[in-house]
Amino acid sequence: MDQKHVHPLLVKYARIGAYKQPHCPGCGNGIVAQCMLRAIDELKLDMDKIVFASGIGCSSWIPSPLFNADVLHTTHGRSLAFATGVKLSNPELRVVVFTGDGDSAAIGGNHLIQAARKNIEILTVLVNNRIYGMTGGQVAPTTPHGVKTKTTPYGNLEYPFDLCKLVEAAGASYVARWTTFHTRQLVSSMKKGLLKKGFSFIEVISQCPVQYGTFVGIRDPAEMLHIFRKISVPFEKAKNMSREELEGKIVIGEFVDIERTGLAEAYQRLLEMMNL
Amino acid sequence: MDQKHVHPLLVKYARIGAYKQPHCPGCGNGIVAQCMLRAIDELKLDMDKIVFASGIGCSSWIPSPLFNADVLHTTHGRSLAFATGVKLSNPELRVVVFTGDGDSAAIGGNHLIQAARKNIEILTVLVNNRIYGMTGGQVAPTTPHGVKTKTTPYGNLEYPFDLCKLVEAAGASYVARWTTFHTRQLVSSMKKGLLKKGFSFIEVISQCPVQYGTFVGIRDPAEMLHIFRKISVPFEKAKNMSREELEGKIVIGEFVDIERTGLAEAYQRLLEMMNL
Amino acid sequence: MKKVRIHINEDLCKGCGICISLCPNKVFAKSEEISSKGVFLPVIIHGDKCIACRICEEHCPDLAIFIEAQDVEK
Amino acid sequence: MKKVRIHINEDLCKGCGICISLCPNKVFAKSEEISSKGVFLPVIIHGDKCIACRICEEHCPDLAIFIEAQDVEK
Amino acid sequence: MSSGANKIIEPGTHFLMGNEACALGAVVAGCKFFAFYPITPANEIAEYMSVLLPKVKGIYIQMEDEISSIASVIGASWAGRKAMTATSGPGFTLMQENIGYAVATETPCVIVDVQRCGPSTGTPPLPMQGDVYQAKYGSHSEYPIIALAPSSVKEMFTLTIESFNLAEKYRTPVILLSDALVGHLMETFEIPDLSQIEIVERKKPDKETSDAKYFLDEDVAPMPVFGCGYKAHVTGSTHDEKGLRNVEDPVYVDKVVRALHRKIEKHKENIVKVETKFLDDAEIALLTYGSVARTAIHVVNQARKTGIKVGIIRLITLWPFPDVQVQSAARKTGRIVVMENNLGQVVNKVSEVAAKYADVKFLPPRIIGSLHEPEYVINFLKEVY
Amino acid sequence: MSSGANKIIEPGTHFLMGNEACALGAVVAGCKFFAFYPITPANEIAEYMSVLLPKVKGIYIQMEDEISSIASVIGASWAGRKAMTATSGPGFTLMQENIGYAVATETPCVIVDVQRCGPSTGTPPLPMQGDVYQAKYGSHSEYPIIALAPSSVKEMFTLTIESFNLAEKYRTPVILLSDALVGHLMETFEIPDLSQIEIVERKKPDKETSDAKYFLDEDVAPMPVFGCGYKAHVTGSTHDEKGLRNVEDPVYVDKVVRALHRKIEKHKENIVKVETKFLDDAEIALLTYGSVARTAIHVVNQARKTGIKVGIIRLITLWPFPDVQVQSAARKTGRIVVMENNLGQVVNKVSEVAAKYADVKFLPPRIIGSLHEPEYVINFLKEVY
Amino acid sequence: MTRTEIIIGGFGGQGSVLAGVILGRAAAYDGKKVAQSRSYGAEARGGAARSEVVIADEEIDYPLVITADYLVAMSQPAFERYVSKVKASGLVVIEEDLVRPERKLPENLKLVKVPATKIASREFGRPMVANMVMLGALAALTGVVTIDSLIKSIRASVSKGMEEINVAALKKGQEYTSAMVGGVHETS
Amino acid sequence: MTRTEIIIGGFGGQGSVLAGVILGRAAAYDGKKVAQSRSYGAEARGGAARSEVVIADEEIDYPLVITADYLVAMSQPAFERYVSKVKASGLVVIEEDLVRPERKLPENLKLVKVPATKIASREFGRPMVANMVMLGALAALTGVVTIDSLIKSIRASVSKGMEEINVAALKKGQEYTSAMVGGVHETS
Ligand SMILES: Cc1ncc(C[n+]2csc(CCOP(=O)(O)OP(=O)(O)O)c2C)c(N)n1
Ligand SMILES: Cc1ncc(C[n+]2csc(CCOP(=O)(O)OP(=O)(O)O)c2C)c(N)n1
Ligand code: SF4
Ligand code: SF4
Ligand code: SF4
Ligand code: SF4
Ligand code: SF4
Ligand code: SF4
Ligand SMILES: [Mg+2]
Ligand SMILES: [Mg+2]
Repeated sequence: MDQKHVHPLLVKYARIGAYKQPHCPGCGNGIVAQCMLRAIDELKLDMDKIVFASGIGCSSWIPSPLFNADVLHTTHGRSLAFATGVKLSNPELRVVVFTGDGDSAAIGGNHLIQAARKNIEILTVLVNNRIYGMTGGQVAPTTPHGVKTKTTPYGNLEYPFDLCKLVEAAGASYVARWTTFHTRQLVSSMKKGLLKKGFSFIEVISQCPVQYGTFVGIRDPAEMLHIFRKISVPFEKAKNMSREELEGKIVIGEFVDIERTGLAEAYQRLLEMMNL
Repeated sequence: MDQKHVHPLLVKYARIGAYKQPHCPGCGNGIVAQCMLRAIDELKLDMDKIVFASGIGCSSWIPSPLFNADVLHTTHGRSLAFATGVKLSNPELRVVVFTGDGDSAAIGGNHLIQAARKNIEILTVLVNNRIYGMTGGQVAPTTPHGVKTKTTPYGNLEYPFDLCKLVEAAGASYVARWTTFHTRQLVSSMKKGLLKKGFSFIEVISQCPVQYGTFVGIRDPAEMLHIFRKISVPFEKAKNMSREELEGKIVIGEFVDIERTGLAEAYQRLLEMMNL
Repeated sequence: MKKVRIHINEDLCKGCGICISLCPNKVFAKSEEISSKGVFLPVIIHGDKCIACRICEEHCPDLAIFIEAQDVEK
Repeated sequence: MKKVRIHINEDLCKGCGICISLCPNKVFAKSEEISSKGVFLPVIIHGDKCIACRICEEHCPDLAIFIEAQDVEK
Repeated sequence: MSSGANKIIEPGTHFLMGNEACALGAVVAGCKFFAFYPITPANEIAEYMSVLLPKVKGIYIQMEDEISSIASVIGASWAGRKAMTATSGPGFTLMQENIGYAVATETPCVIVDVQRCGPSTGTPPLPMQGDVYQAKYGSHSEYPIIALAPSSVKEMFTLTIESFNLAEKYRTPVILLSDALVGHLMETFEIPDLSQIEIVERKKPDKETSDAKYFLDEDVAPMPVFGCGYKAHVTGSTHDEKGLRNVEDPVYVDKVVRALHRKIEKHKENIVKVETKFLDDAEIALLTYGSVARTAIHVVNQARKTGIKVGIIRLITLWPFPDVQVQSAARKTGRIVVMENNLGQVVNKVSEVAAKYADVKFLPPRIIGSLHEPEYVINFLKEVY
Repeated sequence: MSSGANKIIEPGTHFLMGNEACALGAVVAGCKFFAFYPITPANEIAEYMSVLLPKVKGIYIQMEDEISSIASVIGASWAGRKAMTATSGPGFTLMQENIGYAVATETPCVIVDVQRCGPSTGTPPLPMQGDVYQAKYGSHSEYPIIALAPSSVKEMFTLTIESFNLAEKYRTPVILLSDALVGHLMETFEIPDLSQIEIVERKKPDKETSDAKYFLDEDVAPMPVFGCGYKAHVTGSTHDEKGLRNVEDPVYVDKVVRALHRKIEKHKENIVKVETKFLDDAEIALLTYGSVARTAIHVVNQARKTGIKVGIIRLITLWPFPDVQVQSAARKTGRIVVMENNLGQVVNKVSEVAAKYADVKFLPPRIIGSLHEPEYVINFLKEVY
Repeated sequence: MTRTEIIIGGFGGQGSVLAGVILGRAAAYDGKKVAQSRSYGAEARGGAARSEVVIADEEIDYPLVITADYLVAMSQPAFERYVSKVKASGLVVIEEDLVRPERKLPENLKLVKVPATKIASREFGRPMVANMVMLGALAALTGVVTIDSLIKSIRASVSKGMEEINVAALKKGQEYTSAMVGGVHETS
Repeated sequence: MTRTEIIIGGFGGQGSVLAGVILGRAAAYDGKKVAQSRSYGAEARGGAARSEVVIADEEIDYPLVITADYLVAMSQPAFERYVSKVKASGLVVIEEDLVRPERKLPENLKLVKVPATKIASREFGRPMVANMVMLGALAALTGVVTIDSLIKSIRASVSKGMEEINVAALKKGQEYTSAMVGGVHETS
C-alpha cells in the first residue's frame, strides 16, 4: 500500500498487512480503535507492554488483528477472565479489554461485575451498539424497550441495563460513558483508564448502521453520530433532570473515579511479604 | 415420627419423610426455611401453585426435599434461568428461588443481574453465609476483606459484593436485606416478595457455624445470631453514617420497592394482543 | 395469662443450643447426657417462665421446637 | 495560517460518508463514480476551506483519512 | 395445548431454508417454548421462531447465554410446555451441563445443534460434523442420548417433529445434529396436510396415585407437570424413583445410571432409523449421514451407471448407535467406506461394532469443512474397487 | 522461573492425600498459576495450592466459576507461567469451551478432573470414570488431547509432573483424569531428590525472526510470551501460522484441524505410556486404568497363585489412545477383559482397535460408583476362564 | 435428468445471496426442484458473498454446483474465483464497471456485460438494486426462470416497500439484454 | 504378605475420618505402607462418616478394606453397617453409650466397650476428642501402631492449640483398655 497516504497511527501501531479494518462501512468500532491508538500515542506508551484482549463480536475485532501488540482474541464473553490471568501473572503489563454489549452485558455479564468487584487493574472498553452486530441483529440486554430487532419482531419487552450503574455498584475504580461522536472525551477517558491502578470501565455508545441502523430506520452512520450528539446529556446536568426528561437520552461523562488497591498489586504485596 | 411433637408448619407444609433438615446443627438455612413456610402460611397461599427452585449449595437445600410442593433442584448457579422458563410458561404459578452467595453471587452472578433487569416475577431468597458452605469453606465473592478461609490462608485480598446494591442497579422491583436474627422482618419481606409483580430479591445474612464460623473463630450459632443483632444497622440510619462507621456493619432493611411491569405479564399482554 | 406448652422434638433437634441462648427468660438448659444420636438436647428448666414469645421457635433451624399457647382466664 | 493537506486512502476508505457529513466546512462531496471496490469515495471539493480541525480524521472508522497541517507565516 | 400450527402453515410446496423448516417443524410438533442465544449458523431458527411462536401462544425468549437458554427450556418443560433451543458448536458446549441435567431428570426437550467448523470459535458459517461424539459424551459421566442427523431441508422439518415425538415419548432430551450446510440450504419440499403428521403428547401421571414414582421406571415413567398438585421433586443429584436425593450410597448411582440407559436400550428398535439403497447386491457400502449423505447419494446414483456396485447406508439416528443395522450392512457387503465431514468419528463406532464383519475404510472430505465433491469420492471408489 | 519447590518439599516418605500429592507435583513441575472454583472432590488440591503457591511466588486465584478459571489459566500461560486448574464433573463440563480454545491456540496448561459420580450433580464424593470420552470430545468439533489416568497417590504426584512436561513440550492442554477414590485416598509414597525429576521448560522463539510463525508448525512451534515484543496474535478463530484469522475459506479449517492432530500423532510414541504385567504367558488380559487398576493388580496377584494365567495391561495414557499397545496385548492373549467404573467407555476404543485380534469382554463394577471388589472379579474370571 | 447450475457472486453488500434466493424461489414457482446455498465471509461483515442455485426437474441429490451453467459476477474477485467453475459453452454475465474479464477468460465461454450499478444508480438512485438488474439480464438471456415467477418471487422476498423498485430494476436488466439474446459476445 | 485392615465409623462430626488419618500417619511413621480412605455424606454435612485404613509391609495393591481385622464403631448405624465386614476372630471396639451391640453380633468376634464420649466430656469437657480415646483404646488392645507414632501423628494432624488435649485423650483411651489386653470380652 502506498505508505504516503497511510494514517500515521496505522504506520506506527498497526500490524503489517492489517491496515484494513474488518468492520462494515461507517461502523463505530473503527472510531473506537482510532481513539485507543491516539490515547496510547499521546501517552507514549510502549505497545510491547500492553496486552489487548477481546471476546467475540464485531467490537472484539477492534484490536484483532489491527493492533501491532500482543493480542488475545478469546471466546465469547470471557475476555475479562482471560485478561485477569494475564494481569495477575505479569502486573507490569497494561491490560486492555475490548468487548461488546453482547459479549460483556449478556453472556459475559458475570465476569464484568466480578472483575469490577475484584478491582483488577484492567481497562475495559465496552462498545455498546445496543444489538448483536456480528450475528446479525438480534436483541441485546442493552436494546431499548420497544425496539424491533431480528428476534423481537413485535418490539422488545425487556429493559436495557444501565451498564455504568451496574459496574459502579460492583465496585469499579473508574467508570465513564461516551459516544463515538465524543472522540476527544473518549481519548481522554482512555488515557485515564490506561493509567488507573484499578478496574476501569468505559462504555462507548456506538453506531451499527448495518444491523441496529436497519431496525431503527437510520442506516446512515453520519446521521447516527449527529443523533448521538443531540441526545447526549452530561452527567452533571442529568443529575437535575427527571426520569421522563432523561427518556431516550444518553447520559455521558465520568461517573466514578476513586482510588482503591487493585488485586494484582495486593497480590504482589502478599508475595513480597511471603518471600522476604 | 410422633406427630404430636411435630411443628405445625412441618405437618402442614413438609414433604412426608422429609421432616429432618439436611443442614448442620445450628445452620441458618433452617431458620430461613421456617420463615418461608410461615410467610406462606400467613398469606394462606396454595403450595400447589408455588414452584420452588434452587441451585446447588447448602442454601439450595432449603426447599429440597423439605417443602411439599413442586421443587426444582437445579444445577449450580442456574436456578434463576430454570425458574425463568417456569414462570414464563405458566405465569399463574408463583416462583420462589432459594440460592446461596456462591450459587448466585459467584457462578450465577449473571443470571441474577439478568433476572433483575428483565424484572421477571420471581422471588429470590439469597442466603449469604459469606462462604462456600457445602464444598467446605472456600472464599466467596461475599467473604469480607482480610478473612482467612480454606483457600485464603493468608487472608482474603478481594472485596465483597454489596449484593443489594448490585441487584438494585440491575433493575429489581423489590430489594431487601435481613439476617437470620431478624426472623419477623424477614417473614414480612417474604410476604411482600411473594405478592410482588416483578423481580424481588431478599438477601439473608446467615450463620454457617461449621465453615465460616470455624474461620472467624465463632462456632456457636447462637453467638453468631447475637452478633448479627449487634452489628445490624437499619437502612434509614445507615444513610447518615460514614463509610468508616459502617465498616463491619450489616445494613438491613428494604432498599427498593417499586412498580414496573414484569416480563411474564408483558409477554401475556403480547400474546393477548396477537391472538385477539 | 397464657397456658403454654413447649414441644421439643428429639428426633429433629440437633442440639445447636440456639433456643437455649436466645430465650429471654432462660427457660432451657443444655442436657448433660448425650442422646443416642450423639446430641446434647435442650431441657426445660424453667417452663413456668415461658411467655410464649416464640423466639426459640422462630430461630430453631430444625423446626424442632414449638410453642402451644392458650389464653386462659386469670 | 495553516498549510493543510488532506490524505484520503482509497484502499482503506469504505465510502461511509461520515467525513463528508461531519466536516464543519463542507470540504467533501460524495463521488458520483463507483470505485473498483464498489465504493463511492469522498472527493475534496473545497480543500481551501479546511481548517484542520481533524473532525473528519477522528471520526473515520477506517483511518482512511488524515490531515497534515503546518503552520505557515501569513 | 393444540399446536395451533394450522393457523400459520399451508400444506403444499415450500421453498425454505433448512433452519426455517426446523422452526416450522417445531411449531407443527407443538413446541410452545423456545429459548435462544444468538449464534451463527443457527440464528434463522430463532428469528423465525420469534415471529411464529407468539401467533400460536408460544413463548420466545432470548436468554443471556446458552447455559440459561437450555436451563429455561428445562424449566418450561416441567411447567408443561414442549420446549426447544437451538445453537451451534460453542453454544452446544456450554449447554452440556444442563443437557446432562435434562437426561438425569428425564426432561423432554429438543436441542438443535447446527454444526459449524471448529475447534473453538473456528469458522462459523462453514459446515462440519465435529459434534457427533460430543452429543453423546459432552456432559460429564455416563448417560444415553438420542441424536438425529437431517440430510435435507425436508428432514429439518420432519426430523424436528420426530425429535419432539421421541423426547416426549421417552422423556429425554433429543439432539437434532444439523450442520451449516443443511441449516442454510434452501430447498423445495412438500408439507402434507398437518392432520397426517403424527404428534406424540406427553403422558401424565394419574392424580390419584398416593405413592407417586415419577422417575427411573422400568419403562418410561409418566411425567408430572408443575402446578397441578403432583408435588414433584426434581433434582440432578442422584435420586430414587420418587425423585428424592440420595447422595450417600453408590447403589443409587448404579440405579440411576442403569435405569436411564435401560429406558433407551429397551426402545432402541423403535428409535433407530437408517435408510439404505442398493445394498442388496452391493460390493461396497457408503456409510454416511447428514449433509455428506447428499454427495453419497449422488455418487451412488452415478456409480451405478458406470457399473460400480456400491450401495448406501445413511444413518438418520446417530445415537443410540444403529449397531444392528450397521452390522447387517457390513455382513452384506464386506466393505464399508465411511464418509463424514471430520477426521473420523462415526467411523470409530462402525469399526467398534463391525470391524469383525467388514473391512472399514474412512474417507474424510478432501478439505475438512466442505462437502465431499462427487468426483473425489468416485475416484476414491475406483481406487478401492 | 525456578520452581522454588525445594524450599517447601523434603525428599523421603510422605503420607498424603492424592489431591495433596497432585498439588505438590504441580509445584515441583514449576506451576506458578492456579485458578479454581470449589467443587467436591477436587477441593484439597486448591486448598493446598493456596497455601503453597505464594511461598514460591506463584499465584492462587479463586475465580467466579470454572469457565473463568480455565480462562485465566490460559491467560496466565500466555503471560509466561506454567498454569493449572482442577475440577470435577460439572466443572469439567463448563471448562470444555475454553479447553477447546486452549487446544486451538496451542496453549500449554494442565486440567485435573477428579471424576465423581454422575450424571449431572450426581453423588459428588463417590468415584466414577465417566469422563473418559468427554476428555477427548467434550468441546465441540474435532481436536486431539492428551489425558493421563493416575492409579495411586504416588501417580497423582508423578503424573501431574508428567502432565506439565507434556503440556509444555507439545503446547497443548493435558488432562489428568483422576477420580474421587485416588483423589481422596491417603497413601505412603516416596519423593526422590527433586534434582532427579525431569522438568520440561517451554521453548521460546528467537526474537530475531522477522517472519514469525508461532502456530500450526510441522512439529511444535515455539511459543511467544506476552510482553516480550513478539506481538503475538492469539485467536480461537480459524487462523494461519502467524495466528491471523481467516474465517472465509475451508482450506484454513482443514489446515488447523490437521496440524493440531499431526502434532500429537507425530509424537504419540513418546507420549503414550502403558504398564503391563504377566502378559507374556497370559491367556486373558485385564485391561484397566486409574483407580480400578488397583483391584486388577490385586486380582492378578491372587489369580496367579491359583493358577489362572491372567495378565494386566494398565493404560496410563488414555488419549491419544494406546492402540498399538492394546493391539499387541490383544494379539498376545486373544482375550481381553476391560474393567472400568462406568457402563463402558474405554472398552469401546478397545473393541474399535482390537476386536479383530481378540475377544473383548466388558466388566463393569458390581455397583457403578464403587471399586470392583476383588472377589467379584475373580468369580468373573473363573466363569470366563 | 435436467440440472441447471448457477453461481452468483460479488462483494458483500451487493445482494448476491438475495439474488440467489429470488432466483431459486422463482424456479420453485415454475414448478422446479430447487436447492440454493450461500457462502459469505465471517458472520455479519463479509468481504465476499456467493450464492449457488441448482434447478432440476427431479429430486436434487448433490445440492451444490458441480460445474456451473451460468455465472453472474458482480466483482472482480468473484469473477476470478468462479469463472473456472463454468462449463465449456456456459454463460458469464458480468457487472461491466466492476469486472475486467480480459485476462482470465477460458475459451468458448459466452460473456455478457451489464452496467448494472450504473443503471441502478442512474434509474433508481439505488446502487443496491444492481443485483436485480443482473437477475433480469440473466433471465432474459437464458430463460432459466420465467419473468413472471421472478416478479412474484421478488414480491415474496424483499422487505416491504422495496418491492416495486426491485421489480423495476429486474425489468431494466431484462430490457438491457433481451436485444442480445442469441447474439451474446463470444470470448475474446 | 502382612495386611491389617481397620474400619472406623461414626456419625459425621465425631471425627472418624481424622482418626483414620492419624492412625494411618502413625503407621507410616512406624515404617509401614499405608492406604487410608474415607467416605462421608453429601459434601459438607454428612450424617455418617467412615474411614478405612490398610496397613502392610509391602506395596498395597487394593487400597480398601476387604475383611476388617478391627472395627471401631462410634455410632449404632456404623456398628450395624460394618460389623459384618469384620473377619472371624476380629476385634470390635464400640462407643459404650452410643452402640448397643446386643442383636447383631456374629460369633467369635471380640468386643470391647469404651465410654469414650463420657471420658472425653468428663475429663476434657470436649466430647469431640472421643475419637482419640477410641484410637488410644484400639492401639492399646492391638498394637497395630506404636503409641509414640500415634502421638507424633496427632501433633502433625490436628489444628494448632489442640495437640495436647488430643494426646491426653489418646492416653486416656490407652489406659482404659490396657488392663484388658489379652482378656477382652468374648461375643456373648
Ligand atoms: C458461546 C458463544 N455463543 C454465541 C456466539 C455467537 N456470537 C458471536 S458474536 C456474538 C454477539 C456479538 O454481540 P456483541 O458482543 O454486542 O458484539 P457486536 O458484534 O455487537 O459488536 C455472538 C452471540 C459465540 N461465538 N460463542
Ligand atoms: C458447576 C459446579 N461447580 C461447582 C460445584 C460445587 N459446589 C457445590 S455447592 C457450591 C457452593 C456453595 O456455596 P453457596 O452457594 O454459597 O452455598 P452454601 O453451601 O454456602 O449455602 C459449589 C461450588 C457444583 N456443584 N457445580
Ligand atoms: S454489524 Fe454493525 S457493529 Fe458489526 S461491523 Fe457491521 S456495523 Fe459494525
Ligand atoms: S456447612 Fe455451613 S451453611 Fe452448610 S449446612 Fe453446615 S452450617 Fe449450614
Ligand atoms: S434451637 Fe432447635 S435444634 Fe437447636 S437446640 Fe433448640 S430445639 Fe434443638
Ligand atoms: S417462647 Fe420465648 S420465653 Fe418461651 S421458651 Fe421460647 S423463647 Fe423462651
Ligand atoms: S469517513 Fe473514512 S471511510 Fe468514511 S467516507 Fe470518509 S474517508 Fe471514507
Ligand atoms: S480537518 Fe476539519 S475542516 Fe478539514 S476536512 Fe476535516 S473536518 Fe473538514
Ligand atoms: Mg453489540
Ligand atoms: Mg454460601
